[in-house]
Amino acid sequence: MDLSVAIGSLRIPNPLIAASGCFGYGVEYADSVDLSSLGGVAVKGLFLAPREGHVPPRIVETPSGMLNAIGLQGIGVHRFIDEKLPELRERKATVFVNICGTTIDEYVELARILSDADGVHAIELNISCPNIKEGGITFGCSLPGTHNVVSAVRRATRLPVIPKLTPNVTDVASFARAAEEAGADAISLVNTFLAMAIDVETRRPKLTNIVGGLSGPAIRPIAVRMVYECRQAVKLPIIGMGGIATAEDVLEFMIAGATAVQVGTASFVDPFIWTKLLDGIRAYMRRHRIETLSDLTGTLDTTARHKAWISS
Amino acid sequence: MDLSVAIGSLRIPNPLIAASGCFGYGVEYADSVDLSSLGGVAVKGLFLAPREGHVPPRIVETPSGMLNAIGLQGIGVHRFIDEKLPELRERKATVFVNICGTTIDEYVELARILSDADGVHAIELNISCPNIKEGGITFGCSLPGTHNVVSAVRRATRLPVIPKLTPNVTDVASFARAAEEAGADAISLVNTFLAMAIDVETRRPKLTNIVGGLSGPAIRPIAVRMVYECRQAVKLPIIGMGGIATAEDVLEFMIAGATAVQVGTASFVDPFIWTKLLDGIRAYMRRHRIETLSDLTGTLDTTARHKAWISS
Amino acid sequence: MPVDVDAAVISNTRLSDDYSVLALAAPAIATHALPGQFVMLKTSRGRDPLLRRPFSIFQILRHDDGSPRGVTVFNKRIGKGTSLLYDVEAGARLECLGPLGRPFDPVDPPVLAWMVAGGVGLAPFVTLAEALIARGTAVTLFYGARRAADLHCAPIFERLGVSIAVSTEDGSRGTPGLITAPLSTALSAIPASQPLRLYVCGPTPMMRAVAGVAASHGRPCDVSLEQVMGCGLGGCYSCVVPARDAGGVPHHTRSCIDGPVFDATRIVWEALVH
Amino acid sequence: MPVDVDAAVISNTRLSDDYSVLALAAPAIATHALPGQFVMLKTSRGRDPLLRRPFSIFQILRHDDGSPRGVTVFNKRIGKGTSLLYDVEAGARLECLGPLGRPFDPVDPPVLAWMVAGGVGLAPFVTLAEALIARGTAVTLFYGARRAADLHCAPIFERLGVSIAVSTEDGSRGTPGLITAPLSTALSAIPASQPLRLYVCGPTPMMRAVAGVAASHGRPCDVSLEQVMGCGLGGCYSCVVPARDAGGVPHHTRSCIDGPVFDATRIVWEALVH
Ligand SMILES: Cc1cc2nc3c(=O)[nH]c(=O)nc-3n(C[C@H](O)[C@H](O)[C@H](O)COP(=O)(O)OP(=O)(O)OC[C@H]3O[C@@H](n4cnc5c(N)ncnc54)[C@H](O)[C@@H]3O)c2cc1C
Ligand SMILES: Cc1cc2nc3c(=O)[nH]c(=O)nc-3n(C[C@H](O)[C@H](O)[C@H](O)COP(=O)(O)OP(=O)(O)OC[C@H]3O[C@@H](n4cnc5c(N)ncnc54)[C@H](O)[C@@H]3O)c2cc1C
Ligand SMILES: Cc1cc2nc3c(=O)[nH]c(=O)nc-3n(C[C@H](O)[C@H](O)[C@H](O)COP(=O)(O)O)c2cc1C
Ligand SMILES: Cc1cc2nc3c(=O)[nH]c(=O)nc-3n(C[C@H](O)[C@H](O)[C@H](O)COP(=O)(O)O)c2cc1C
Ligand code: FES
Ligand code: FES
Repeated sequence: MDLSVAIGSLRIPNPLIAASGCFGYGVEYADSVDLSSLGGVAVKGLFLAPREGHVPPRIVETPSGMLNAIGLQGIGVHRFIDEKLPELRERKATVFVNICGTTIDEYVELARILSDADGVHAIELNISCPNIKEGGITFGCSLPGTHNVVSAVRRATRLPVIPKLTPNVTDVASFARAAEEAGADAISLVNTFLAMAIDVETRRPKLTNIVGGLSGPAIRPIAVRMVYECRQAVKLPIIGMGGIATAEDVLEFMIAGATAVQVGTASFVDPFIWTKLLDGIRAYMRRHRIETLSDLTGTLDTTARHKAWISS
Repeated sequence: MDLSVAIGSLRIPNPLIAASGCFGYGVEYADSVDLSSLGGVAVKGLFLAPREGHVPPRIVETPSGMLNAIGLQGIGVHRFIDEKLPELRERKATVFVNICGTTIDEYVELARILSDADGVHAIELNISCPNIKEGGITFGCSLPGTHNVVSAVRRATRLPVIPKLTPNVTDVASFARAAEEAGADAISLVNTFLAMAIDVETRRPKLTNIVGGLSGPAIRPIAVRMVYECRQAVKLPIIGMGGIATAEDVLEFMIAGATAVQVGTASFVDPFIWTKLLDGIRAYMRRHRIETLSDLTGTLDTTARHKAWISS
Repeated sequence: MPVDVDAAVISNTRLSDDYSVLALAAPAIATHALPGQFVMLKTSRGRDPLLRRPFSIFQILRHDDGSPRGVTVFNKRIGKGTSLLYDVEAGARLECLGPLGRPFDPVDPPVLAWMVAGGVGLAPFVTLAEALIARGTAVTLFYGARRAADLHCAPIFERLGVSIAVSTEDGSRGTPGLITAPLSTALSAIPASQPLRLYVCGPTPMMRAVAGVAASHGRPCDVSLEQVMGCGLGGCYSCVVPARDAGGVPHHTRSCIDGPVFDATRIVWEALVH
Repeated sequence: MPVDVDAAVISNTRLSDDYSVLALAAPAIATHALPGQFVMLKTSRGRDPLLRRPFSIFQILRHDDGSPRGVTVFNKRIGKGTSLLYDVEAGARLECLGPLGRPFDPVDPPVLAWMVAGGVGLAPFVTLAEALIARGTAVTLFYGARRAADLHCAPIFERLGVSIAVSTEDGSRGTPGLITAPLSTALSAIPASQPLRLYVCGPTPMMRAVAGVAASHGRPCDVSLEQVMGCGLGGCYSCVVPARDAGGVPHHTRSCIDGPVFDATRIVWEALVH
């Protein structure tokens, strides 16, 4: 059985990527998870400089989901390259570096720096973090903004460039098209949904940042729909995510149109989820006699089983 | 204790309204729920003519939520007035009629017809049903569309006009403003989120309609954020909804900025939810020494408790 | 008027790997339940699974003095909610809403009552058989299953005095094949002058086939349809089936309040999704 | 390396309306647990509540032959997850991930060990006391609670040979008021030449106060901080606390892997959110 999939020129052993912001820099998990057995590790969003992020509380649980407003705390790209990348390289991880900037120049500089580093396999352009103003969301909510930042980064690096789209827009497919036209190698979606929770006893927001991003199983049906819409709009490989917690969920995203997936929130609940997902995918492939997993991508059958029997 | 709230010129005994499409025409519940004890009943979306709706399956459960693609099956406005309205009047229900059209003229005609009917208290303009093409979503996703349909209906009726906004847009507050400028008496939000679910064994959509609308507790944090955004954008009363299942959830929406709320999906799970919600609200008012419930609306305290102690 | 009972689980008897009989303390529901009615059960206390699940009322439980104690449901494990119910232990509590839906209309002698059940479709027939036998009506059960191991609860019907004809698809018990074959044979053997009504519950293709057999023999036939239900009370329009109204015009009608029991001739079978 | 055990609940002993001791069969965790470490417990089997909850390892359970059998947690009911745990019955299964976090560093004689606990902050001190006593270190427990009824488990410490000083805010047992008062008195009574280390766990304001007292007496002090935790493994950055690095510069550091135990002088108390 062949579980490998191709994200542009990058072939990864299986479609399971640890989602950015949900797996630290990967090294935190190096002793408990075989990093080389993952399709890849998307490391926590990095700016050029270190950042301390938002004042806690930074997360709050919601029905079948959670809000986060971490505020992109991070060590900055230079310390990442010096302190984390060597271990990731040694552990043979496929590394997707998630980058954030305030200006196009910052994205371009991050991409240049990372292109020169040994052990970086792809750049995920975070233009969709909902809970900080400077995290590129201004690019991610504007079609020209998306186009401009993607094409600038595209010119600055030989690495695959993967803009990560926000779901907080009216027509996500138009952003997929903008990314494609600007030369992206793939797109990833969805980042979190802008949301909030209130402590009714104190009448204060539960998060110090007031708003945060909703992730987890709660959002899965919306994320699947968005992947499906993008699949029809572009030819680019899609990395789908949003609430994946079981092998069935992985398959659902792939059938909707994803080439690979990321798993975030569910890996908080079960850090050893990866082998369970792989086992479940293999069992499905056996049951359905699928030799090559990538054949599954975009195979949703929408020919109606039942015709409307009455004019509606 | 005063639980009554005002939606424009309409004062209702408490803020709890049964959500459109989730309570039939109200009469189905007349024997088990005292309709006059509710803040109101928003009846199922009505077109001018009867409609048969979509081919089943029409719903599918998702984590802490559900998708629906009912397709606005309904008996049409005339049969509603003849067959359902008399009983609603007799039961002393406050009736919000949710109307859907394909053209502005249809909305206007519906509003005219309903203005002449005895026992209709407000018109909820459904311009946000995500799972049919003709359900006004083209109005609901365009600012001029929203403005035009609201002002046309506004001119056609003396009843309060309450456009119901879709959450499937980048900036819901701009739609609230468009509604306000067009003369709406209030706005209601959110309708459901466009979403989908796939049966991985058959590789077919779980809903015959392919996509459906996500409702239930899963979406609550996004809906609360949208109510909060609209509260800051407009002065209109807001009827908030999306995943309300407990008294705490009602209070959360009110603190975020809602004057009243609607409860949909949770009333499927517990048809007798109404007295439990009222009891919970009363207990909260006692605990917090609140005499007038409407004082709670929009009282979210966003003055940060904690200053960032380090530049971020 | 339905009531919502936070019912204690009295027992959960596993009949096989996928069938169990769940007994619930719910006197207020047991008091008013009619044959063919159903309850909506919450399968867990959290919000996942969110919605209740519909179940036929299988048996009415009574105290020694005959007063109503509760109901049982005949549960077949097919997904998330039914698996949770299969695993439930005595002492747990489940929210149980009912009784709901349009019941069967039991016939009186000399009309014969033939009940036709496929798999878990057996569920509504214990209470119907009791009601029929209480009226003195002669009752026969035609019971089809995939294999002998899936034929449950025959003794309950035997004790009530119900005649039983059985078929299995794999031939491991009774007539091999589908239940429609022995049913057709039996119908052909009955003189047209003998009044008779069919009551059917099972998989949709089976009900459709039986409805066809009934029609070809000119016999009245009631079917109990199983649709996905969001609310059980007429609120959501999720549970619709294509049925003809009095004028013969087909409409989507709600099976939770207009059914689940329908006259088979009202159903537009070719349009019924399964 | 942490392991995830689908642990059977051996027992759940309710101490009061809101406290219980939950015993879990998890030998693989018991084998490696160190004092002050914690586990992440899934409080239900569905997806609501979604996230695990952190709990200090309260006791190590052993078989008669001394081999590790499992762990207990000292559970205080304050919300959804802890209520579910309070209600859990023996026989249920809970996913339990651990051991996690930086443990306490037990001192050796002649250094004295003074443990200061507020409320449910008692949880990490049974295992710490055992480790200290095994080294021959003299141990004192200062234990503060709101009222006498909230002072649990003193006998466990007495049996281990720990000296106990108690305070209650309502004066219903021991010194009236906060535990800092008797602690300050006792610290003043000890000669500076007598080496001593404080170990503290409790509500944040109490830990901050004790850290202040320790500093004013020039005593080293370890605190075990309680932050909301999404993952417990360093993945999510939800659990950060403001701490000074070696150069004295303050940073947000993850309390799940850099803590939960910190040298009190590293914490920027005025910036710590509670
Ligand atoms: C009036 C009525 C009476 C019923 N009586 C009984 C009974 O006595 N005993 C019993 O075991 N079952 C009965 N059912 C069916 C039962 O409600 C379903 O099996 C149950 O809802 C499935 O829940 P789940 O969470 O296990 O399945 P899910 O995990 O929700 O779904 C698993 C699969 O089953 C399908 N499914 C879900 N609901 C139904 C349904 N209602 N009919 C057919 N397929 C469905 C889904 O589409 C999905 O493919 C009855 C249904 C109705 C409408
Ligand atoms: C390392 C560590 C060890 C712990 N050890 C124990 C222990 O041994 N025994 C014990 O009973 N508890 C312990 N806790 C606290 C315990 O994890 C929380 O009480 C629990 O997560 C609350 O879950 P809930 O679902 O009941 O509350 P929720 O319903 O999630 O929340 C209820 C309220 O409590 C607040 N809250 C949630 N989590 C925490 C937290 N970690 N600290 C403070 N307030 C919180 C919420 O903000 C909310 O206001 C420990 C926490 C940490 C970080
Ligand atoms: C705590 C947390 C931190 C996150 N940080 C980032 C980040 O730094 N960069 C990014 O692109 N996405 C970030 N995300 C979004 C996730 O990568 C992912 O898009 C989202 O959570 C949906 O997937 P899930 O439901 O599987 O978690 C974060 C999510 C969470 C929950
Ligand atoms: C089965 C179903 C049918 C609905 N039909 C309508 C409708 O006819 N008109 C409308 O404006 N909204 C309709 N809605 C949306 C609800 O009124 C409400 O906006 C949404 O479900 C969010 O609230 P909830 O999470 O409390 O259900 C429907 C929702 C459901 C679940
Ligand atoms: S189940 Fe809701 S209308 Fe029938
Ligand atoms: S709890 Fe996730 S980083 Fe500490």
